[in-house]
Amino acid sequence: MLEWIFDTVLGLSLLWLAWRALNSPDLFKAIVLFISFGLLMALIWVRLNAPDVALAEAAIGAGLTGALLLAALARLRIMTDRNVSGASTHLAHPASPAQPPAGSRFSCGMLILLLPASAAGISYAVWTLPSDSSGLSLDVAENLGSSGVSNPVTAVLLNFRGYDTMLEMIVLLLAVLGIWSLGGLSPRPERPAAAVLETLSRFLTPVFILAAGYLLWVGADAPGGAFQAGSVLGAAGVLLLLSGWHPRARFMQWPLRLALTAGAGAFILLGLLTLLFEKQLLAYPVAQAGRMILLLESLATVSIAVTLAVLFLEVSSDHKEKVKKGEKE
Amino acid sequence: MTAIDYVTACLFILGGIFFFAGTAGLLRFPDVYTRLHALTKADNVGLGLIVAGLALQAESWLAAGKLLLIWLLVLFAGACVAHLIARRALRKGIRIWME
Amino acid sequence: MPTSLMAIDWGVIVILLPLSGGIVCVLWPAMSKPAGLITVIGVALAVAGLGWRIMENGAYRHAVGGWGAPLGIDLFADGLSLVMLVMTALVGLGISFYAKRYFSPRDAIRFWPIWLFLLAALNALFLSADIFNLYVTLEIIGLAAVALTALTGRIDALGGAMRYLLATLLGSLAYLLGVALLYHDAGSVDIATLAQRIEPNATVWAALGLMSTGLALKTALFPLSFWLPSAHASAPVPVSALLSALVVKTSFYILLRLWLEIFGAFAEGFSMLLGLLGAAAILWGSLQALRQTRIKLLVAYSTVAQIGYLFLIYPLASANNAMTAGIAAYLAFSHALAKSAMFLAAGNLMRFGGHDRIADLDRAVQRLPLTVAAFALAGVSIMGLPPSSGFVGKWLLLDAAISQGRWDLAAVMIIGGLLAAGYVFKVLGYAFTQAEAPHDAQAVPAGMQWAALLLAIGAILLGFMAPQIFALIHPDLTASADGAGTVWTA
Amino acid sequence: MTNAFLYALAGGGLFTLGLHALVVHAHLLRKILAVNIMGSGVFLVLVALARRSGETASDPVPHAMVITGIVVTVSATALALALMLKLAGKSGHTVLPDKHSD
Repeated sequence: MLEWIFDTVLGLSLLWLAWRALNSPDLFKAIVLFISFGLLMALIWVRLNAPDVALAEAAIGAGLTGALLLAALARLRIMTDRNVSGASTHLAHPASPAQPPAGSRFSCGMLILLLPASAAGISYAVWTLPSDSSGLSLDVAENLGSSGVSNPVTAVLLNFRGYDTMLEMIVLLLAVLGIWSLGGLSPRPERPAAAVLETLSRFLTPVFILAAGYLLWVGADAPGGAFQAGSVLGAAGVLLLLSGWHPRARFMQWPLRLALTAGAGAFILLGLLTLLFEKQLLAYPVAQAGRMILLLESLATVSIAVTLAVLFLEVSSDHKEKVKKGEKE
Repeated sequence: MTAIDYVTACLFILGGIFFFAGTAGLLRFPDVYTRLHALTKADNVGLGLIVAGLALQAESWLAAGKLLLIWLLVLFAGACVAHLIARRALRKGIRIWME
Repeated sequence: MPTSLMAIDWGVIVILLPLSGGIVCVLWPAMSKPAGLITVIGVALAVAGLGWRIMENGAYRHAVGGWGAPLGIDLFADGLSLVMLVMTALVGLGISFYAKRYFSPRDAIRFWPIWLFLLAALNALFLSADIFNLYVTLEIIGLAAVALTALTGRIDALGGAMRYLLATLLGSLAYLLGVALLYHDAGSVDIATLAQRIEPNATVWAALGLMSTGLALKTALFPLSFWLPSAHASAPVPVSALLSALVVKTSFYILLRLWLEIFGAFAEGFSMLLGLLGAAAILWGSLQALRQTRIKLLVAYSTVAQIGYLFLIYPLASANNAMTAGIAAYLAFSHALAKSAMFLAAGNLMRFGGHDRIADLDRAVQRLPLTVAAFALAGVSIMGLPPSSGFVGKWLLLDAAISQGRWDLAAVMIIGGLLAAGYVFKVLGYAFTQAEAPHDAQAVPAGMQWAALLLAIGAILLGFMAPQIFALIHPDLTASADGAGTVWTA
Repeated sequence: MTNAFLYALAGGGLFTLGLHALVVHAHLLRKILAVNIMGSGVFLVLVALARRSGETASDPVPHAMVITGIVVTVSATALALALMLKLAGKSGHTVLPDKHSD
């Protein structure tokens, strides 16, 4: 009974937070509410016995996404201050919530009509599911022994469905390439950071690195792994960037590109090797599986961390110069 | 329930009271500085009590050590962030509430 | 052929090669163009190798990681996948050679890695037999397509890309929710396993609705096509061609695959709805295309209309899987060739005139005969005139509609053809006449003209290849083997 | 019938809330938030339903899928934010431009 009450309260507060995050008039408030929403999600993942997801959600879903959103909002506000005249004063403020453009109003109307129906449909579909399916958990348990790791989630991510993870590394890389194709790297404006922030980042960076290494190592048989470790390391990068550190220009060329592609490249190379020797894409020999997974995960961690930090750097960096350059074209 | 369980329960309840007080302060205090004060001070103690309660239940010294580490990190981060928020608020010219 | 070639697993190469090429482009940006071209040619050869293997040994299956479905992910290719892969390889080749001349060095560095990753994801999608893996490939395709759309950085491109990104994310999420429901209903994400286990119940219906809606949004089926014209018209020309020719086909292919293997057995009423929307798309898209004054918007709206033809398959051929797959793949292939040729030709006309106003084309036919010929040949296929592939595909559809007594759909197809003739001749007409204010013309590299013309010729030649295409597809499907053959020869 | 169903239903609710916000709000930042919340809803359905039979051992496959999904979502969010900033810098608006403005 107590569990039911607890879960109901948690579920309802999740919905309430989502509603507030989506509809509170102040964008800053909305983002902060969204971050709390992410943390509540992490709590719910723990409730659902999914600690790996909880770690990923807290670090990426709430932490890094939140940082990205706040950085973007800050950029919008700076743009607003810069062009005080004209229409752009409301960039960061939803003062003109504005009707959707007339062209899509028809489809908007249709969607709003469909909303209650779809909500009811999804709920009914969820409600009537037979409660006896165990999914693939039995298959996973049966083959866990030959996967090279004992954490089933890592086994699925890096071995049983490692091909998905390979493509996933490409998704991360594409996000960076996509943002670069919008206008390349531009130097971050020099901003004196608070002394405390500097101390904080100086003290925390080794802790972050230690925690990332721990998560990576422990991921083989306990909650953790490349994505969690990478996002913790990425968070360290974000903190360093926030405290005014910026990488030297020579690191921004090929060392950066190497780090970005390390994970995907390792997957592809290993894929080619396994194809050559095992006749099967990403089929690790059982004796070597543990080592190969650790190698893949280490390189993936580097890539994930650097990618996330670069994404933050790009969203938070000054786009003023690029805009000027763009106008000349 | 053993005696240790009772101690843990007491620590949890005490911690809960501190969290409640901190949240009440966040909601009811008049300006950003006093709110920060309530939040950091009360929550740090609350978390400390909860961590102490959990540490009593921990299976090994290592687990208890990790719990303690979490508390220290939260203390550190909380203090820094509270400072940063207060600094920013001062820069923005938010007045300190005086009765 | 030597046995050493037989031993190579071409299906995996088709995916790994463009991925490696993309990585090389990221690591050595200066090498982007040659690396990209070599990769695209290599992919075309690998697809040929895979095709040869499929024709020798039948359908291709590769258990990634050696686990096999349902625990692992399977790569799977039958005739339908093969036709799609060949389509991707050929159109990709044509567009790559066009892009080689089109982009400035600065843009080329940005274009090639993203295009190679997009190519890898297209191949991976057509080779996938796993609905969650399909979601990941869809996301790669979506992000890559959006990034390519925004490449110019102009306001209209940025707006189009933003709208496209939100639409494609919404579509993916609806699809993923459907995947979640199917997984929990049947305990697998492998299409073949699902096909055995799925029984129609409320959950399956909800999954069907969500997945179809999400995929229809990504395919830009009317009225979910609101995002397409702005994105396809504002992107750089080779990208527009890629989006219209290949990217919208991916979500259509998934829907078709799900329909053939899983949902088709029980969702007849729903296929009626898809058919009606397809008919509406033909009429609305064609009318909009006719109204446009800018050439790329015209071609983009033509895509909306031509997508409608693809969806007419659902109500017409739901009885016969082989015929459905055959006609759908054939129409998609035909449209991919014709529409890429049309966009590339439109790009040449725009570069030559320095503008995109149809009314000011100013005797393009004399100055760019190859390009105008490409546009005209592509137009022949889009209109559905013999002997083009567009004619064969639409004739098969028309035949099915008439034999099933669906005069309403037959009428829509004929009206759609007439409207298509209207908008194609609108462009051609202005290309023959002198503009009121004659202007200087800029040179268009011959490579760009030939790329467009060769694709257009491909669209015509495909008309003569129909028996081969249908022979490729139907032996692998369960339905009666003679269905497609008789219909096609009729 | 277990309380995991509650979370699956909440997931469905989040999906609908997000869809609603995606349609009615014009500001791009809100649309991006809405997509994120819809994603969380889908992930919740995916994981919660795996626990509906109430067994202690949970199915790791949906967990892995959700981790994949979270990473995809953050990539898409970053690209969307960069596009939004670029668009705002050029056009001075943070809403989608009218479709047919040239």
